[in-house]
Amino acid sequence: MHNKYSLNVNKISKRFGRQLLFRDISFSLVTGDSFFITGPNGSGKSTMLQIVAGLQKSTSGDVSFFMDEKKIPEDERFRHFGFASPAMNPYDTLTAVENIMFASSGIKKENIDEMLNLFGLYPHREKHVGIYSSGMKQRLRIILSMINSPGILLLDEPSSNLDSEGKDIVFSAIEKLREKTLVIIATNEHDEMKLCHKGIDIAEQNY
Amino acid sequence: MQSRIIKNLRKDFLIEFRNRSALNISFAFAGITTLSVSLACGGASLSSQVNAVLLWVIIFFSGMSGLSHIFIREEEEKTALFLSLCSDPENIYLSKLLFNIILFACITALVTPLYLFFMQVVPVYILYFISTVAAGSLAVSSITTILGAMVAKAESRGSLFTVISFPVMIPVLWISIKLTADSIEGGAPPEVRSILFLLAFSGVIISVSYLVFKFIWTEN
Amino acid sequence: MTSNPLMTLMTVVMIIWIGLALFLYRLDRRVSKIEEEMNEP
Amino acid sequence: MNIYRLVFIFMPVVIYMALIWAPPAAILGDASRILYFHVPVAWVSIVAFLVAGINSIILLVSEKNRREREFMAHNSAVAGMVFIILALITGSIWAKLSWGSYWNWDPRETSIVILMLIYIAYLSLYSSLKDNPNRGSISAVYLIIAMITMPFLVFIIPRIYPSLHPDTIINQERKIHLEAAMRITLFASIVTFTLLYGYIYRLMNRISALEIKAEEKHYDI
Repeated sequence: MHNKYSLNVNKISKRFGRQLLFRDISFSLVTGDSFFITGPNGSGKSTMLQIVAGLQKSTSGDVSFFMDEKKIPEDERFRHFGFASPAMNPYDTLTAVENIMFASSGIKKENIDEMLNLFGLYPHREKHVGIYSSGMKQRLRIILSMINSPGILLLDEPSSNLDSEGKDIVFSAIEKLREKTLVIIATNEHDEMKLCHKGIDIAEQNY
Repeated sequence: MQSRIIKNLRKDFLIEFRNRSALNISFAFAGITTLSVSLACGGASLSSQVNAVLLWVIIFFSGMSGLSHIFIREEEEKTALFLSLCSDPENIYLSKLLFNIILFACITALVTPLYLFFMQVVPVYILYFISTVAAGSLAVSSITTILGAMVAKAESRGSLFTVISFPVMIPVLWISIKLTADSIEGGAPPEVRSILFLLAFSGVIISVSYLVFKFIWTEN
Repeated sequence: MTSNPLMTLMTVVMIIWIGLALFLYRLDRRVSKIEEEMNEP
Repeated sequence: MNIYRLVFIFMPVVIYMALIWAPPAAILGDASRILYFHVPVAWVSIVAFLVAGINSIILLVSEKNRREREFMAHNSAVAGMVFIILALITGSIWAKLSWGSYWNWDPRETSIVILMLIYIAYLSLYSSLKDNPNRGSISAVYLIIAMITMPFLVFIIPRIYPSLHPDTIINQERKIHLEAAMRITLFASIVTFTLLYGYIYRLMNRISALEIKAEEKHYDI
């Protein structure tokens, strides 16, 4: 799936009741760009990522996705991006394979096993996700976001709860697909920010 | 489109049958209510009107105990976000609707024979009776699906589901009770027109819910 | 005049209405005042 | 000036017409004058329900000023709730006068009760969605679904009614014969009560608009 994606975020702001999270944030990216969003806790990193993904509406401003210069309608967007965040829980009573089969569309069994192997979850693939450790669940989340090889990858703190080995696996996986994917990472960790060419700090943008 | 609905449906069935607590509660509730009602009546032979009313009260409240769980589980286990990423609202609605219809068909299939057996009721027009109960239970499950989606988003769930379902359910309950009473008594000949009314009502509710479900499901 | 029950009933209802009307009108006045104040900050 | 303020002039006139000017009814005499209050109040509660429903449809269809629509639908429902309770009280008094019992599941009484159940359900759903950002659209959807049920009810009540109602009612024709003067009074009363509803509804809308404006004064976007 090597079409050229571009993403245009135009002056988005978000307010919860009286509390203003961020204001007039704009950036535009194309396939191959890796972009980080950083900022202190509670500055709205995850909220912004969800707004970009279309899972939440922004108070003002708009986000538009383009595939080969063609605008993707709002309700079609979810087919074109992968998303992983601590707020996204796979089904505990299903096994890892069942979760992946559910999330993926038309992926052959071998690719799934290969992915599980890559992320070190192959031995646990038939166990219920409910008994997974937080680190294993986080690896599964990353797999779920990448399984359909989406054109746009949105990751919210991808290496949270991961051990060093887990981090290496995740970073090399991101490294591998950077050329043909538009990646956005919301994080506070330096080694995750180093993965990206450029990015913004919400705290600075506001004032 | 179909494959996504089937995938959702398979997932829901897998989960519901893995931890069967919710299913067991719904079936247990239906069974216990039927038995306790017939026990309370103590073998008294009731008029077909009262029988019809009792049967539909049991069916309605069995629905109230089981038909919102499919949405509430997604909210409680916070898997709603993951589901929104894998499927668009329309397919989510259709798969949840099918699940509710199948689940409620089983519950009604448990309650009705149990009721007939314990209350020694033999409807005169058997086929008419069965088609009324089937059409009625289809209407009940199609209305409660969209209302279950609403209640799942609310905080204090408790009996909110019953409070908001009952007024919308009144036309269905009324028609079903009248037809069931006629079919048991055998007085009036079978009125296919009324059964078509029940199906039409479910059809209207399903099509409107299909259009407006995304306003309930996606945050804004 | 007072012997006719309808007359007494009417006067009672009229008094209730006048009380309600005054209350509503005062509310209306206060809302208009706030509206002006809000519109010219 | 909003025309609803006419209610301050019309209402006293209607009170006079209803209680003094209009001739007493044939069978029930002066007691039937409650009709001039019961019928308009019941009519207004249905109007309030429709206004809430239309606001809900507009809320879902048009993207702009959703919060105002949400409050307008809620205001109309609250006003409707007050009027439906009044309709119920005056209705049962009316039933007592003309049929001897406060409640006997007459078709009109039943539809009033069902409408009240819908109001109760809407208001409890609305309050239990308190801090959900999606509250407006979810309660709007409920109103729309409830509105779909209403026409079905209108077909069913006459068909179902004979078999459900145990005994025959006392006076056969429900509507007492209305002479011209009575019809004018009833019409004037309906117009006035609709103006009263409009006045209250508009006043509540102005207040909720101010509330939204006050909330948004705190931030610049």
